[in-house]
Amino acid sequence: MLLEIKNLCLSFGGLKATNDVSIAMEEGKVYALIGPNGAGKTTFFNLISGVYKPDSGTITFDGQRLDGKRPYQVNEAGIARTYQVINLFKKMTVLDNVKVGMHTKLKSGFIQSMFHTKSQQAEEAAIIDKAMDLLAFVGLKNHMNDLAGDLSYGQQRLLEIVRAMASEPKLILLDEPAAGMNSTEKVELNVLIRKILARGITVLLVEHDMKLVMNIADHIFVLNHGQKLAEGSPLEIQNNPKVIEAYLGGGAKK
Amino acid sequence: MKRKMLLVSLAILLIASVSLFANGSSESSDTYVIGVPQPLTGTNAQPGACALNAVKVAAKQFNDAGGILGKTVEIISYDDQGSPEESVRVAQRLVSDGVDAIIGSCISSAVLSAGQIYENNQIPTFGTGTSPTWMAQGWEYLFRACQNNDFALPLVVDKLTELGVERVAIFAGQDDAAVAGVNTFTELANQAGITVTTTEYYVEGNTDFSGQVARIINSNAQVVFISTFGPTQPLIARQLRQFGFNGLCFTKDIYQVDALQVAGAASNGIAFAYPYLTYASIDDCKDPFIKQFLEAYYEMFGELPVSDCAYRAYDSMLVLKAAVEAAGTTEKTAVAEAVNTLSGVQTLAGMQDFTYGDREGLHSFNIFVIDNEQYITFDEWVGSPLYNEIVSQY
Amino acid sequence: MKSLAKKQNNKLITSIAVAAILLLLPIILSVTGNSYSILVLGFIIIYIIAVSGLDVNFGYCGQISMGHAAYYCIGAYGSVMLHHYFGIPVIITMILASILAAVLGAIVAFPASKLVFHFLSLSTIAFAEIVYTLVLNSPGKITGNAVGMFTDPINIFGYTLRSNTAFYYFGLVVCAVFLLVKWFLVKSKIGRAWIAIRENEDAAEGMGVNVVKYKVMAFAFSAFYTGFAGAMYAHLVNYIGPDTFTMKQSVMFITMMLFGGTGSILGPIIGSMFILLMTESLRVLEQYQMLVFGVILLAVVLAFPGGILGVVKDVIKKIKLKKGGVKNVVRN
Amino acid sequence: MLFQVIVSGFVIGCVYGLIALGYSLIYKASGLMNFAQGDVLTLGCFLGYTFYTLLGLPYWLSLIITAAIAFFFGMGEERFIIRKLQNKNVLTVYVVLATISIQYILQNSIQAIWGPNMLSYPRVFPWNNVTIFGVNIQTESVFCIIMSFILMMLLQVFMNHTKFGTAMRASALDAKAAKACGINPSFATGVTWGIAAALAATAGILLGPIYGVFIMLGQTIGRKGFAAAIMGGYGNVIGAIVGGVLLGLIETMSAAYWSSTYKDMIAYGLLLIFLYVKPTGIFNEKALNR
Repeated sequence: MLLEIKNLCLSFGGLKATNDVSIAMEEGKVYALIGPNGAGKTTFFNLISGVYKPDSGTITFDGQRLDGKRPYQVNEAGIARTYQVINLFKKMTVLDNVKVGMHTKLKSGFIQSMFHTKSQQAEEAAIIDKAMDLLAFVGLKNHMNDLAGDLSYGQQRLLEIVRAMASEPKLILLDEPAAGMNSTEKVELNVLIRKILARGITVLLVEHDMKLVMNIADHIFVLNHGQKLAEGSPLEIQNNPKVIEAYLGGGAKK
Repeated sequence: MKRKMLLVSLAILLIASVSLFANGSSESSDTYVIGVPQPLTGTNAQPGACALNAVKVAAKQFNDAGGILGKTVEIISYDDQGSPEESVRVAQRLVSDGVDAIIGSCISSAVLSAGQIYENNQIPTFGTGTSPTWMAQGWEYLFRACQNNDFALPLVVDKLTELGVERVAIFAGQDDAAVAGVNTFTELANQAGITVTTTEYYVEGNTDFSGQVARIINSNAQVVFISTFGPTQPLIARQLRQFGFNGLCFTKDIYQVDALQVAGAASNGIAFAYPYLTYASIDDCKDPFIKQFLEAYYEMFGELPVSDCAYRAYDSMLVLKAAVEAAGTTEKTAVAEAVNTLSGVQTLAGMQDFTYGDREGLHSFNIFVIDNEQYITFDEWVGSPLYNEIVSQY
Repeated sequence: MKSLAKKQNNKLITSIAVAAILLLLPIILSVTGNSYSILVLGFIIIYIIAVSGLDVNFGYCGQISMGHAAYYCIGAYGSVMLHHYFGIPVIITMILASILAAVLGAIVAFPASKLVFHFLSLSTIAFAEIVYTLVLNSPGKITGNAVGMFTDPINIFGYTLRSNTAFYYFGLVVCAVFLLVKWFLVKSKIGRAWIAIRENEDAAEGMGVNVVKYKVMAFAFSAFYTGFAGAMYAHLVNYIGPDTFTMKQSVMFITMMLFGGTGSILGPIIGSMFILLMTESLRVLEQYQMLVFGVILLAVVLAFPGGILGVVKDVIKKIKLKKGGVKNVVRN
Repeated sequence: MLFQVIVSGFVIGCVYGLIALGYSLIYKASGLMNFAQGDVLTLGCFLGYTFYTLLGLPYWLSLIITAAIAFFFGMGEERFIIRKLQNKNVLTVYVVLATISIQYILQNSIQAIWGPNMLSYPRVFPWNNVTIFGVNIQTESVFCIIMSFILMMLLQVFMNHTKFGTAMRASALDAKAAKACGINPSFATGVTWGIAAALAATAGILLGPIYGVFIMLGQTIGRKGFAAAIMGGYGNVIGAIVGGVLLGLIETMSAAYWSSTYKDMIAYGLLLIFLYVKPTGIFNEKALNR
């Protein structure tokens, strides 16, 4: 198992935002997390990536306990993420955005950087090639010296993904990557996620676009009211009455 | 368009400053240039501005009478803001301007930081502060034509002993002059067997001293020694009286006439040892020589000097002129040497005598006291109702 | 490729020219007998170092500090006291005092790293007030309290920098080293992490940047620079007193930094130079000096919000555009 | 003695509170910190002196005229400097720099106009002292405390129970939404700045008879007022006064019963601890990044 989450709980005040959720993920697959609005998907993401500390339960990634760790430690452990609202470093160049993504992979410390040592220079030179390679991967190579804030919306979304990939994670968390994209861009995104997978990176995405999810995911988790409602292959989920009911709204039955 | 204009004017300003850089010493044989570094803005603007004005009064008088040794007196003044950092640049600039003598500053930390520069360039300098510290550095070119608090405080302590005072509290600021006053006073009081019950400090800029006053009164002191300067004097006087302290207070140097106006009746019973007084109107002044100065000052500026720094600077000018004339030359080293031979120079503070070898001109002072919101000498005060009321406590 | 070589050539020529001017300046000035201008140059260098440090903290890492006078003070007093009480040679005390400033900076920055703008600025003001009070009322009067302390000139392996000219050359070298180190750092992984924190703290943390660590690092680094500048000041003049290290000084640092432009190498240089030359040339106005200074400052802020550096960059851009030498059309 | 110390603490605390109120209002309206606040206090003190002493107007009239002038000064400051900069979308800190330069200008033009001398303010009330619980208190001090509380109440009512006050709060929260409701947000912001300046000037004219009139009067008070505003919860009306009074009491009490030498250090030290432990202030306002 790459990621194993057991009995995860978190409450804000009296509200149980995440209630006893357990999931397990294997390497090399695309996972999706779905659920109606307010089901606690983003909270769940924030729990995995260390933004929130769980009240109880465990998160084990690659044999390492991650619950209670800070976001940067989660990133160091090999989980990278993107954000629902674009969170780029707007006044940095596209290239530098990617370089920040590589932060944890750079070995030079304060002293080496301060004195601009040979090893530090070599390392810096090396990451430029890697960053260009990544940018070429999403077709942003021509924009590498532009400011991130000057890119179009779709390009900014792509840059977010590339920035996350730069840390060479084993697992990448994509928070609504298709939000605000048109249908052409969505098709491209579909291809891109496949390509990410092909690089050996496991993908977990939160997405509202069911078409995209059913198309791309190998395995789906469904959250509702902070609890895991169901999981299974896209086909199983599509035919799960509980899921259908949750999406149609609990009021229908009464 | 506006931006462009501003940019151009900024550029002009820079060029102007560069041209300033190019100007070297403008030594000319028919002028005698006096540099006046004083705090002209901020907390100590009042004494600084008064000192500068007084120098201008003196310069006008000298020039009207044919100048110093026939040379026209010229004044260059800069704002040292009372800051040790600014004063270094001001001093170096005055040196580059080629001044023949310096009158200032009245802030002792400014004198401390600039003193070495004047010393290295052998410029006769008259400090206008009353702190003992800067004279203790042994600078050969630095003189003083006003009070050294260390010389006046023994008088205060003697008076306290005479009155039979046993317990004194101290209220003090945290500038160099104030702290020096505290140290000297404490030492003298200990020698005289007077107990210092408490020493309370305040931070520059504060206006509420109720905490300090409460401690002073709780310490059961009979007399309060106030070691402050400027706008704090009336504040502490008022707050002491407000809290019910009715005893005698001594200030380290003059309790100025503006403080008297602000504090009003709370000033009664405040005493100090000093060579002269400041006045709210010319008519109050009985000393003919000071009266003459006040009239000249009033004529030039339409107001009277509120701060006694005006007197200090004016006296420094008188001594400087006497020294140049005694030396018979404006050559700096000769002037400095001549200062040490001066005696019997008539100044606002009385006769100044530099032959003691300590580069100080004043060695005797009077004790003044305030009663009925008027200054009188301590001797005149003896026997008055307030005197009897206060002294009977001791 | 040819144009690139030419460009580099031009850069080389420019830097040689600048270096030559900077080296010859005191000689030119001393011909006119003007030791004052050399002193002012010395002060400019001190301020460039101090403000560059502050700029790392604010311009790069986004942490405001309104109490940098505290580190200036620690550098100055630290160096003087170490020399005075332990007889350590001055150049070493300067480094030790700056390290002390950096350590104290880190101690302040650690709990403060969670505070935002106004709250951070208040905590830095509070720290500066505490340092000031301590220097003014040190136990046992070890700082000389209100009387201040006299200082010795800098001594490098037996050679004493007595004149302002000697100090200027020393300062020039130190300043070059400090600016170079700053340049290396901000172009490295460290600098990128700082900018990332400034731009978006959450995202930076998500990218694996230990935000607290890097914030503390920026604060300490910045305190080191300002501390060293303080030590240089202490040994340039021969007396230091507590009155130099008040809020006024902190505000002056900020004014210089913002006037020049933040987040750059050149900004602090321009800012320190402009402000210092301006105040010095306004000195002739006596008591109206600071009033006029305020008016000019306000006019500049209104006309060029973003600092002088922004204007210089705009002008350069325009010239380049006119020449048609720029391939990329600048986005509006 | 204790009672007298407490009253003094209240007086200076109320002044801190009035300044803090100004800081809080400006923060709410424009998200800024105004360096010139303390110097507006000095300006108010000098203006009040001019009207009351030099022109011989009644005290209450001088107070109103001074507050009115300061109000327009504050509005002008916002209209012609602050908003111009904010419209250009500059970094907040550059707007703060503008207020720093206003501070230089104010402080030095006050000196240029009124001169560097300390001026005395005649007594306002015919009786010198009021006796409460057997303790003598200067009448003007009592007046200062009462006025501060009246002003705070008025402001609280104005902000929460009048249409215009609601408009001001709305435009501070969301300028676009306020506009949609027919409120002119820039006018409301201007009025906020005006009120802040008027409060500071009122504090100045209240202080004149107690402390005298001098150029540096507002410097330290301005800085302490900022500290008080943050202590109370930056942006909170009641918090500002509570923070101010608390700071005033801490100061006087620590001077009276601990150490006057380290009085400011104790006050700032407590402030630091307070900031680190409870950065939201006494009346919770958001201060942390997360």
